[in-house]
Amino acid sequence: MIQHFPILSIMSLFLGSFLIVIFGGKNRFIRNSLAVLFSAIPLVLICCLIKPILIDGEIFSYWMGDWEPVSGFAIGIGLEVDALSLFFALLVVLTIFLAAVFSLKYMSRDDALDKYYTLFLMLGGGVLGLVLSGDLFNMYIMVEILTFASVALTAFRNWGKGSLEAAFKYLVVGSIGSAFILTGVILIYAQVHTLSLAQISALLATEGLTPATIFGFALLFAGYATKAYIVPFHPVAADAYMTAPSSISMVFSGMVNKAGIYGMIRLVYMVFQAMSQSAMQYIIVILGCLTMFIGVTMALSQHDFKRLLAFHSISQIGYVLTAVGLATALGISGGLYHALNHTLFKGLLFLCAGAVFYSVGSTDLDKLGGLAKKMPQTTIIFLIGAFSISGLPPFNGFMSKWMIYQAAYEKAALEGSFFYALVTIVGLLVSVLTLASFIKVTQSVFFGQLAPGCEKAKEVPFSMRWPMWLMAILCVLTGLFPGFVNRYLVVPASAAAIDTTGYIDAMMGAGYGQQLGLSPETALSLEYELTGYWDPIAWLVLFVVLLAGLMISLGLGKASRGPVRRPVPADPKYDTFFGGEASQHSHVGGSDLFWGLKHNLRHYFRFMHSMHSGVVNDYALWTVAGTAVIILFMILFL
Amino acid sequence: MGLPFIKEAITQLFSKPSTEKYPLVKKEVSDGFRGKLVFHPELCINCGMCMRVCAPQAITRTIEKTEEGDRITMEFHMGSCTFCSMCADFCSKNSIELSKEYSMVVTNEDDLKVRGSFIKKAPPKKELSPEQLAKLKAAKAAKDGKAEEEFDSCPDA
Amino acid sequence: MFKKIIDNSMAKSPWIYHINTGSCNGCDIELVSVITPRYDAERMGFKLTGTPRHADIVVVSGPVTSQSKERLVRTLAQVPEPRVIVSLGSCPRPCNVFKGSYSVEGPLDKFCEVDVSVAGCTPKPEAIIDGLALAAQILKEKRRQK
Amino acid sequence: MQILLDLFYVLIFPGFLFCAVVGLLLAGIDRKIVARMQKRMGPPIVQPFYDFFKLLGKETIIPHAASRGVFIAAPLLGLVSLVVMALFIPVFGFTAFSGVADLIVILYLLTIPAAAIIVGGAASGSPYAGVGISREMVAIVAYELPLIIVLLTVGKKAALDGGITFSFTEIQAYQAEFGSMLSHWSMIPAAVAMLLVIPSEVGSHPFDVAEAETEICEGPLVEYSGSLLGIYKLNHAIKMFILTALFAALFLGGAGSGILIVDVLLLLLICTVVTILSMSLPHAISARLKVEKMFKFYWTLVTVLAVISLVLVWMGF
Repeated sequence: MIQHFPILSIMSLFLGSFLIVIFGGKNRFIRNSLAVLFSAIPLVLICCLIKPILIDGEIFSYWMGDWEPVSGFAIGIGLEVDALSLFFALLVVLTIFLAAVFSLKYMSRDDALDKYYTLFLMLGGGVLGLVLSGDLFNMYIMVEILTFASVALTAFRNWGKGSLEAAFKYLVVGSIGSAFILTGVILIYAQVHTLSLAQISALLATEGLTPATIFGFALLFAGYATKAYIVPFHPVAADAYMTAPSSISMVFSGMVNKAGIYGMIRLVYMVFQAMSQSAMQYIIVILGCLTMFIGVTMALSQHDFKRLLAFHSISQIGYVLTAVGLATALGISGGLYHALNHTLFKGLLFLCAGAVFYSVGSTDLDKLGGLAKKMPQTTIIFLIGAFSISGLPPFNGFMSKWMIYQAAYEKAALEGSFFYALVTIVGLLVSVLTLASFIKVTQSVFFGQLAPGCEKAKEVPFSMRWPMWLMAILCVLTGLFPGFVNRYLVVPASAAAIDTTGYIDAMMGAGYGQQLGLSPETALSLEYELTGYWDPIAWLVLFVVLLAGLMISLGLGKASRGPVRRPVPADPKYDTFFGGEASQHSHVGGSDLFWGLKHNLRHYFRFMHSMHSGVVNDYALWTVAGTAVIILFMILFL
Repeated sequence: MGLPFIKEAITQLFSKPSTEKYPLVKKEVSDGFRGKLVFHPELCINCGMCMRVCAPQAITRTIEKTEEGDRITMEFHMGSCTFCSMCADFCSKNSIELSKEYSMVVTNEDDLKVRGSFIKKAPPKKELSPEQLAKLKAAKAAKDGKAEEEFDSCPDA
Repeated sequence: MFKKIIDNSMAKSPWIYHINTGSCNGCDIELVSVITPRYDAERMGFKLTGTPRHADIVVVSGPVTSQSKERLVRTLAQVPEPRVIVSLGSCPRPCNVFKGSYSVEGPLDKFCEVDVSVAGCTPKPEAIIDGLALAAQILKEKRRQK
Repeated sequence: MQILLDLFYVLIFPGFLFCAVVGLLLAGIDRKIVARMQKRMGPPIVQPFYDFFKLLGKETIIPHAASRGVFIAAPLLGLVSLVVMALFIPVFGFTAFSGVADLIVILYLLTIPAAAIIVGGAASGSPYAGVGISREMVAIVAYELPLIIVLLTVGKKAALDGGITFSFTEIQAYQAEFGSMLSHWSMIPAAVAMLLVIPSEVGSHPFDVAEAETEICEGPLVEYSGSLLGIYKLNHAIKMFILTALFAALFLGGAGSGILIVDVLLLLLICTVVTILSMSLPHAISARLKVEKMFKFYWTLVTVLAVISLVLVWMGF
């Protein structure tokens, strides 16, 4: 029975989407319960798979309609669930479920919600199908489903400014990416006459890469990079994330770009086994660093909450990509850990943006302010998310980023390559810039003076808060128990990512690889230790003890210390100091938090602004040009 | 980026500071300093010149009638003074001088007031005989009717 | 004992906030000269702060003009207790030469309780130091009585 | 017993009490030395203690516009993270919680006090604080780049087998064996860069763009009063100690004498010297930098110094 769980979970999402089309149009209750039910089923099913796959290390293979390989040739469509797939599948189902619950209230003011949930579940099904699939063409189909569902969802609030435009850009660039993937699939199929990932991998490993397969590989790589929004392909992401409803932005950044990352990891590690070549490592790390840096610097100059988060999303994906590109055990573990964390904290932050939008009706940073008093819980949740993404200890971002830094710097030492030392520096710097950028958001949304439009803001209802709280708690827990997360989630997944032989054997029958002359060695050993490893629990206990001690000592010293006064209304004593001026006449204002930075790097920022022109022709051009560069690089150096 | 002051800073570190140890070592002020006012009531002739030239109107005079004569109190409000020294310059009897005391720090504003009083003896009164008195009264009564305003305007007469 | 330490520290680290309510700048310049190397009020713990929230001693200079009255009241209200208000120079309390002007709202006593007044036009820095030292003692007394 | 010992570590030595006293003393020495360099007499060395205790006795006002919880929690958060950092920075051979010290943890922990100032300032709802935190932000970005490079340089240099290390224990072991980092000529530019980073990280004078009291009314601290302000001042003082001790651990470490008291005294001596060199001297001789000038200074001169060291270390010198 458990063998059928992967396909059942995919089917339940698609089935739910069809059922909502049929029954959900009229009755609100039926629609909502169908949506929650059919997004909860995959969550349960996938969680059942944790034990056999992540803990016991099995690999599930499933042939649709029992079309098993005939004389060593895969002719059917296969699902293959190894730890890597399951790792991403877990992120997907968790995101879908929480987003569905959040949507219930969040989307309640929109109409045509049956279409929303239809598309939403279809998007989820597409991503889940992609990560569980063991078939190159099936992956392409799922990519198409998720792309078009995403396009439609981006344009869902078509009354909003720019949403149709964003959807159009997404459509164009997404289609170009899909076309690249399709072309890549065709080229590969023409060379090896099979679509099963396992068999392609085995055949390519024995026959070696030809220019044609490299070309196909480069196209596939670029196509999935488009889906992951790494740098030359990223500008559409910002528009799409900004204009889509927040629950959808969360899904985009929590799982849609993870799907792209999954595709890239699967391709470079497993199918083409190209990671042992340093040229491949260089291009992935360079792309990753560019993504990281450009993402975060663009985020610094944004004035919209969600657009800013979108650029951060791009930047964090850069971290994941860089880590994956390092091709060390620590690197890939760090990358996967960061992917997990990114799903949690970025989903959380997008939900916070959604909550703010729900209460105030705007996500413009210049129009928001002082919401901490109106929405205290959202503020705390947002702060947890912001600390996590900035990598402050003991939150989860710290752990994964640390693994990435150490991986990069160790790689540098190992290869004696100064390039990777620079990568470490860029990583650390981007982390600081992330912190800076989030301080800006915190300051302009939640603290500061209460903005004119925000007086009537209220805390969001409980059904919106608890998905946020759940993710916030998960953020803290994954930061506090990195050993646990590593042992049960990240290490099995990274082991699976590099265990090509096991994957091939599970799909094609044991010993298939050896028959073709493939040695059963794994490329990397997963033994690593963190230098100067620290224990977050001890640290947290210390922190709490200290804080409690301080509070007590402050309380005891009350007799000798001045009283802490609560504000009395209408007493000028508790007014803000404006140099003695009445607040309405004050001319003081810190409008641009990064003026000093932008002034010094004005040439860079001017160039970046001209690059992000908002013209879809330009974006299509960057996409094609980026792909051309990738193809050229791979053909020259691979 | 030149840092011209490093040498200066290091030299100063090992030399004596130029700070005056003020509250411990009292300090003399230079000549011509105009500090707290000193009033010598025994020299004053109550001409009122000082009050006329005082721009901040810091000088007030109160006159009380007493047995021996008018008791005149000059009050110099140091809190309101601009220390222009005009009063001292105009005082024909040198009854006002500005001392070198500069520290005028009080908690109560009244402590800043410099007062001095003296008695201006009334001129000895002529003893008039009853006839003379009656004459004066008659003259006054005759005048009353026509020159009331005049009388008002010339109280000294 | 702890209380005593705090009481004693009160007198040893008075921070000054300076408000100019229409002064001619004479007193302001002399106040600044108090922190120059020659007089160096920092040796007694005096420090100029930038905001009334940090201040212990508020130094007011200048007659209270009608423009500055509102600002003065608002700023004075924002100083945390215990606080001492020093009137610097001849202007704030009896308004000096500006007495009776249509645009002068003084004296300062109308708006707050003035603890120390330093006379002089302008006071010598030594006098200001004396005044501030007295203010620091008053600060300590105020803290003790509380 | 272990709990008592841990409590002793946390609260007395090398935790809260020790670093508070030493930090305030260093702040006093700094003020005194600056005054002497400017030909002034200067406050007594215990002046920061007076300031701190006085602030405890003042009324604490929380303005209307402030969000109360964060306004109160921010300075405490900064203080706690500083104390935690003090536990991790080794005193020659001795660390309170050995094996947990780590360069990256330190790097992140160092941003928390700055972030606490920013968050507290933001929570106070004042526009001056808005200007202040924007400057603080640029300052963080400015000094963080050279700091990262310096730490990575030390991490590379101290690794014994051609690898890397982020661990303080190994850095101390390396220095005990091969002499302090400062005795290797390739590390000197990094040490100079670190010396230049310290004042900015502490928020000491020429780089205190965020708290410019003459321009923007103390910036983020504008609305703080009483004991909360006192905690910020304490944070500032502890930060001085932490950073100078960090410098000592990174560049002047070693086995020490083995006797804890002597080691501590030696550390205090080093801290004092570093304070005078890196904080008092620039304070005395220069005026406050403009924020964009500061950014330029750190991203060009200081970064270049740090990178020179990094390259030299990578080339094997």
